[in-house]
Amino acid sequence: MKLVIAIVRPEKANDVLEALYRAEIRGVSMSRVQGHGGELDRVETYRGTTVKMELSEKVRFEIAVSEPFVQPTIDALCAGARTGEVGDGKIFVVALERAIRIRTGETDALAVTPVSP
Amino acid sequence: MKLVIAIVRPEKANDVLEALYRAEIRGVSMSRVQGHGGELDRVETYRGTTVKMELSEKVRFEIAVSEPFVQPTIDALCAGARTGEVGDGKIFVVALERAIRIRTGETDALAVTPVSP
Amino acid sequence: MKLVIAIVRPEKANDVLEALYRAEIRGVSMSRVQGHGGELDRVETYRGTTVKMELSEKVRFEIAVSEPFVQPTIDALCAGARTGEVGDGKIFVVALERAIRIRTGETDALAVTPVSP
Amino acid sequence: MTVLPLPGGVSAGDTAWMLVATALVLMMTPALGLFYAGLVRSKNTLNTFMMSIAALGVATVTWALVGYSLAFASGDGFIGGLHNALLHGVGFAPRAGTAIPQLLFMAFEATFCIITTALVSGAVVERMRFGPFLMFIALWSVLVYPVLAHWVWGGGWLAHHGTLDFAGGVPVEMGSGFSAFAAATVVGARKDYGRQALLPHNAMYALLGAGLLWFGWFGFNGGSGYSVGHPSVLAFTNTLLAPACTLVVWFALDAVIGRRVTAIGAATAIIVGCVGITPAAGYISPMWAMGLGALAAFPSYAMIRWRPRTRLDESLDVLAAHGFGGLTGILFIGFFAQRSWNGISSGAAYGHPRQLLWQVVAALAGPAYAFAATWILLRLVGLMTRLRASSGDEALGMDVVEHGEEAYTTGEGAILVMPEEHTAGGRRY
Amino acid sequence: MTVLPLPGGVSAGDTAWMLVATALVLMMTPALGLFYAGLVRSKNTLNTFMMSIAALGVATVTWALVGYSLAFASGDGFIGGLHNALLHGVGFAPRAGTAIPQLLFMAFEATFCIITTALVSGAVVERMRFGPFLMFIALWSVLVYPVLAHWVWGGGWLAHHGTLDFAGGVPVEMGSGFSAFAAATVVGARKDYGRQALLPHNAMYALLGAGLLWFGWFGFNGGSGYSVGHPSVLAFTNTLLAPACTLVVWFALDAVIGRRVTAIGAATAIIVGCVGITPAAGYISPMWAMGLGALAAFPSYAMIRWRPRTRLDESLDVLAAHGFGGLTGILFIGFFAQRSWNGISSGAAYGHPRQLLWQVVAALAGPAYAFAATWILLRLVGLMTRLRASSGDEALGMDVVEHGEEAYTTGEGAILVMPEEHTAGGRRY
Amino acid sequence: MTVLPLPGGVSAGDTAWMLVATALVLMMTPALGLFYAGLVRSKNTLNTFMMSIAALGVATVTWALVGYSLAFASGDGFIGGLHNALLHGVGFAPRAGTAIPQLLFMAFEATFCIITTALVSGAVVERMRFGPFLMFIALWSVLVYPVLAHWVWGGGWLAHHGTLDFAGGVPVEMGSGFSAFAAATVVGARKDYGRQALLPHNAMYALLGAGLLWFGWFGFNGGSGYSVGHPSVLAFTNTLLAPACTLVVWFALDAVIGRRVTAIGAATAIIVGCVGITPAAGYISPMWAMGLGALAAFPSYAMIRWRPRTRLDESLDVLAAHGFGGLTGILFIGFFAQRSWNGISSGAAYGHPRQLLWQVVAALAGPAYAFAATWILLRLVGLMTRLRASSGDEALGMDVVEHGEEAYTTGEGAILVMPEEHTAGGRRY
Ligand SMILES: Nc1ncnc2c1ncn2[C@@H]1O[C@H](COP(=O)(O)OP(=O)(O)O)[C@@H](O)[C@H]1O
Ligand SMILES: Nc1ncnc2c1ncn2[C@@H]1O[C@H](COP(=O)(O)OP(=O)(O)O)[C@@H](O)[C@H]1O
Ligand SMILES: Nc1ncnc2c1ncn2[C@@H]1O[C@H](COP(=O)(O)OP(=O)(O)O)[C@@H](O)[C@H]1O
Repeated sequence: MKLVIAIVRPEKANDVLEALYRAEIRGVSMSRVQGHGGELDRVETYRGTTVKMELSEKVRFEIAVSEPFVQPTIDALCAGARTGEVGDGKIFVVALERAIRIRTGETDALAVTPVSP
Repeated sequence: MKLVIAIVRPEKANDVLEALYRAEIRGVSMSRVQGHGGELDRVETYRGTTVKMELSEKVRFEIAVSEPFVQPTIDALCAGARTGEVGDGKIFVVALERAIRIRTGETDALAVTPVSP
Repeated sequence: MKLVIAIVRPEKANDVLEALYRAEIRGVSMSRVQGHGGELDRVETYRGTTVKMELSEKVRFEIAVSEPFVQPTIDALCAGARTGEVGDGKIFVVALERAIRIRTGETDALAVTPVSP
Repeated sequence: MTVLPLPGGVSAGDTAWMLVATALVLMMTPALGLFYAGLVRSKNTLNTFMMSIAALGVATVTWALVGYSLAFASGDGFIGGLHNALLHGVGFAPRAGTAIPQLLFMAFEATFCIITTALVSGAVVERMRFGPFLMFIALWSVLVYPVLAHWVWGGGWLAHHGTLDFAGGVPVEMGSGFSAFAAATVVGARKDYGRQALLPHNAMYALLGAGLLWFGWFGFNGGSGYSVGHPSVLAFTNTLLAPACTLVVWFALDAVIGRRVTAIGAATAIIVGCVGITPAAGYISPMWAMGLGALAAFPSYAMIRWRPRTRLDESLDVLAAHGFGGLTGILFIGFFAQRSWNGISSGAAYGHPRQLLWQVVAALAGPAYAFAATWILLRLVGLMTRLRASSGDEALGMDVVEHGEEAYTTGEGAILVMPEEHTAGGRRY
Repeated sequence: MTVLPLPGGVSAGDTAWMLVATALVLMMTPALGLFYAGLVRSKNTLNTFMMSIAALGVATVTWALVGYSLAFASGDGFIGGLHNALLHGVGFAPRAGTAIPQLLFMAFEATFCIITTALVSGAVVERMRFGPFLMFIALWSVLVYPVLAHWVWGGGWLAHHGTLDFAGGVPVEMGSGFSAFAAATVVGARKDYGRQALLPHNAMYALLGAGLLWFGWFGFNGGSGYSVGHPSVLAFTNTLLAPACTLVVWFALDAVIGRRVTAIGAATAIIVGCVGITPAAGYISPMWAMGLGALAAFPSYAMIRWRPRTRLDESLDVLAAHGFGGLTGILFIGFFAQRSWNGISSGAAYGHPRQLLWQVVAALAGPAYAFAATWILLRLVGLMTRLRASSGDEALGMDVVEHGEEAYTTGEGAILVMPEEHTAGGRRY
Repeated sequence: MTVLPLPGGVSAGDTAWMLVATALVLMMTPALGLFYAGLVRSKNTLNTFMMSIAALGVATVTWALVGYSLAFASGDGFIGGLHNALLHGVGFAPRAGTAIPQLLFMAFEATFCIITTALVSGAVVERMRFGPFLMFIALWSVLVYPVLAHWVWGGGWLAHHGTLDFAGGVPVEMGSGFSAFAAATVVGARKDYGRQALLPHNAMYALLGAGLLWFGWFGFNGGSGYSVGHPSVLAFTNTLLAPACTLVVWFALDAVIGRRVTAIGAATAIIVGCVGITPAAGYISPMWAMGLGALAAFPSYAMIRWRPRTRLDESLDVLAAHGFGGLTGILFIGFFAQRSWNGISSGAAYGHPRQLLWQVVAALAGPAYAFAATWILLRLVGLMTRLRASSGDEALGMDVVEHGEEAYTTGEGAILVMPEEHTAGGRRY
């Protein structure tokens, strides 16, 4: 199992969710982050105070998947998030030792495949 | 050492904190996330616009623990977060190579056991 | 490659960013979290309701770096975040199996070094 | 000077002021919605505000249909008649005893019924279902408020015996406070009450709301003289002085007892001060008004600290702020009213103890009726439908459950439903 | 009583009320900015509010320079003359037909031009560039609003034929609504419109904004009689009754059709109700006002549900709320105006069918002119400069792109630019 | 028409308007709290708002006790006497020179003292401890504001020499601006000032706050004629025209110098425009008012851009907006006042250079006294207790440290403290 972490543009979040959905990745957690990378800084002014904004809004996905789903997940993320402009973001893959579904105590592969309603 | 990541219901966050406290896990970081899993989507309407809300509010815990504490942490998380309804969330365990306490530079086991005031 | 995670004081966030910048670590993601550790709880009162606030505001950095950059990153984080008071925070290092730059599909080392504008 | 002819007995100056006063009091209800919404958790923000909006709709309609008539049409000592129902006979001719058109008088009084109805919602936020709430306020605005208003202003038995209530200590303040008490008892506590901390999600709403309420209260008290004459000017000025003193005393109490001066405490103090002076505004001297403002802080402060330790989840402390504040003001009149200032009657301290007697009677009868009537009405509604949301829904939050909306959305994870699916989607839910 | 001598023909009472009414209507524009800002995504919050602020600046200036004169100076049936341009001859002497100084009359009418101009922005939020928007409103506030105002209030052809429009069904409501329609057509839809869900980021702004707008509307309608006489008192009271009924009906429609009573729906209902009664406020009986309030809910509700399924991204539904609401009110007068209440004229239902005729004419001519003129003006501006932001900028958000600010900042990642770099920084950008 | 008899010399129309004006000015203080709270970081939101709330409590009480008397009771050229202390002799009889009850006059002037006191807080937000702040404003509202008010309105030396100040250029605007200057000097800069970017956390508060302040300013300037006569109507209208011009000019300056029209700039422009016209409102023609509005933008704009590059952390630019704006207005009168409009006196441009002289004197004396007196008072308070929070507390934020609250809480991590532990908890802290 792997834990796939992706940082994407907020305006692409819904496209990513859709791509994941189509790839049948059902379980995901998402949060807002701010990121710095190759993007240009923005200059903002508040009364007499001028600032360089080094961070831009991003959305972070965290997805635990069993081996067979790793590549599909990455593909879905790229498909949903790519615009080709600097700032599209990154995907990080980390080894996942254990996964537990709190509701049932099921572990690992079982835990990461949500029940369908 | 392990990094234990847990996604739980927001309304359970305090119960989880309490459970962790009792299990003598003192150091934790927490953040708000939105998650999608087996839960039913909500339908919401804003004027003429009707939407399916695929994400529900969750809280994410991140806890670095030394080996002996891994199981107690998981148990505490389950104890605090379980309701038995779909949507209780997940626990993910990742191997932690190093941990450093910024204040002192202490590393590893030492770093993850907070000083008691 | 490693994924370096750091929890620091919000008021130190900008110092950390500066330190990272000087160490030539260009790519970082950041988010607000709440943490509990050795800090004293705050007591707050809302009308008749008195509460102990067990969590304090922190900022979480997530930085993917190639091996040679691991130590510089850690040093920069410590340099930027340390005050010497309880509550300075932690650094966690996790092994990173793969990194992908969404825009280009580049992987690993390449992926984590942003283009300079 | 020239003034366009107005129908006999109507004063241009009085009318000008009463138009403004009416608008000010109407504005108080959204301000209250803001104040209340700040004191609940974010998942219940809209539902809380909507309870005030609901009062703006429902209570205005019931008032025009029958409420006004039941309160102000001549009737018996208990309740008014129906000859002004459907605004029959309510026109441009001045309301007896005033120099303003009855139509305007009716509108002014309508705003009182609206906000009083909205005030009661503070007791049941975060758990009561919206449907039953609508039924409840429809009944309450017809059977509770107008009765109390009739007693003191519509020629009812208290008015007849000389109870003094300038701007609504009985119908508005004690009326809402003790109705809230009853409502909290019937609806019951929030599921996590007393177990978890249920905190205000936005103290800024509470502060701004309190500021706007104070602003509106100048119309509320200042307009209750229906003119620009002495009583109004006195009431208006006292509405500035009294809450300021309450604020200062509250600061002191907070500093001494709570160790810190709190912002939500300050917002509360403003309300309590305005409430305290409400019944007495046009009857006591400015200096006594300052005294009353200072005094009113104590009972409400004590109640607000004590109540959360009980099982009574009267969530936004309407009883403490309005019930107790109104009570303090009503009784204060009995002691310190001064004919030299109000031209009508004096209190015990100025040689007229009987006044105190009838203030005490009002302070007993008003709360009793409000509590009993509300308790019965809610029980009745409870027989027809479930009053409160399931604990699952309560956990999810009333905004999503009752209104299908969130107060603060980021579009993430929101998938547009197209017309066709739409209805499907709707149905499926 | 004593009243300081006022110049012949000026009434103290009327003046007092009109001062307040003017302030109330001015307050409506920031309230509208709040209302609108709540309905857009957070990255466009400030830009949306700034469009209303811009109207406060630009439209006030154009009004003082020429707008007032074009609307109210005697001219031909289509437009007024220029002899009041630069406020020439606008002083303390009463405006003909009123008992208030012309200076005050001018200020009161200015606030109408301001808010109408601001209303139009609802059609183009989240995508139109700020510069072109400023040009547009400068032209619009001179060439569109004053013309429509002249038609019904400045001695124009509609006034001449007896069209009744108490507080602005033609110039304000239909004027803004159909101009918004045209603006949305010219500027085009937001890039993600119809593809993604574009949700209100803060429903509390919408609720509070609606509450403050209702508050201001008492000055808007109540002041349109320019006095404290019958028409004003009637208009004022109807402004309380009608929106309350709209609210109740909207609740019902939401419950039945949408399955849930929504908060943003309620905020919308308040606006629709106020809009509906605007033209009729001083002409119909309180009971008919309640009827109109109830009736006005239907066309707007239907339009608001239907419009998003079309390609017309008239983003904040100005056409549905103001265009349709105003239309309903204008026509309603034609049926139910009552001379016994307004002292001027009756509608078809009371034996005067001709009235209906001229209401229908107004309901055709007003929208036609507003739509056509706005369409042409925007095309012209479009020839000079790009009307809308690039899709990249639209994605980034108008606040950062157009104003270099964010509505809600945490200082993180904000590096102070020192004077020297500063200009550099600036230049580099 | 009939008007209920009022005591000799009281005008119904004037009283009606002054009741409203007073309520409007009172509303300005919470509006200011909102405006200021939006300009600070979220961790200091409540503390910033509370400084305005504190003024509502403290300054009202000090005003009733002695402030009013020191300002308006006859005394010497420097300060008034004490015979109106404790509101002695302040009743329904008209205040000399007006046709409104003195009680109302006192209330109206009280609201001026309140907001001026609150304005000063802008200089010390985010670092000054709340206790010392309370002591400071108690002293300031007795020893600084009333003195300046006496000079221009209470028969003081400036009034005696004919300085014109319609609504408070000296006591309110320059008084608060230069007091803020002194306060910033004594309290010192925030620990991260000039090192880190300290950004406004909610620009929407600033925009809404500015809108509500403008609304209130109509009562502020429009009420300063104490009547509905010419001066009030003129002042009222100018309060619409001048800020609109400031806004337009500010847009231009922002576009040219800052490259983008900013929202916080717009909010600031509204304030600056209202400030600029304040002293001149009832004395200059509408066209000159537009000129003054345009002109007033420049000095304030320049100061606001320049100040942050200095070490002077006058955090919310009270000096730039109010000090400079008031100064501009006071001097402007000296040139462009017109007897033909104000019936009192003309400025240099209309053949009366002496007027300019006394405007200049006021523009020197007012600031000098405000700065010096404030500097001394704060030093004195500083001798008694620490004025500012420790840098650790400053980092944590004043809301938690001074008030034990957060503006925006999610209940997470909040453990309910039960009565028993409670006091314990409290004690331990
Ligand atoms: N090394 C990194 N570690 C963590 N997050 C990163 C890293 N590099 C980039 N990011 C995140 O990805 C976002 C986009 O990266 P950037 O380099 O700007 O664009 P691109 O990937 O298209 O070159 C950044 O804003 C940041 O949030
Ligand atoms: N594979 C996954 N990766 C990351 N987060 C997940 C994953 N599966 C579920 N989650 C998180 O757990 C939450 C609950 O999971 P869900 O499957 O709905 O309930 P349950 O675990 O009871 O079946 C989701 O909302 C999401 O935040
Ligand atoms: N074991 C842990 N796992 C995750 N986060 C932790 C852990 N220990 C501490 N933290 C984070 O670090 C912050 C500071 O830690 P704390 O122990 O209070 O200070 P110090 O590191 O100076 O002893 C905490 O608020 C929490 O957010």
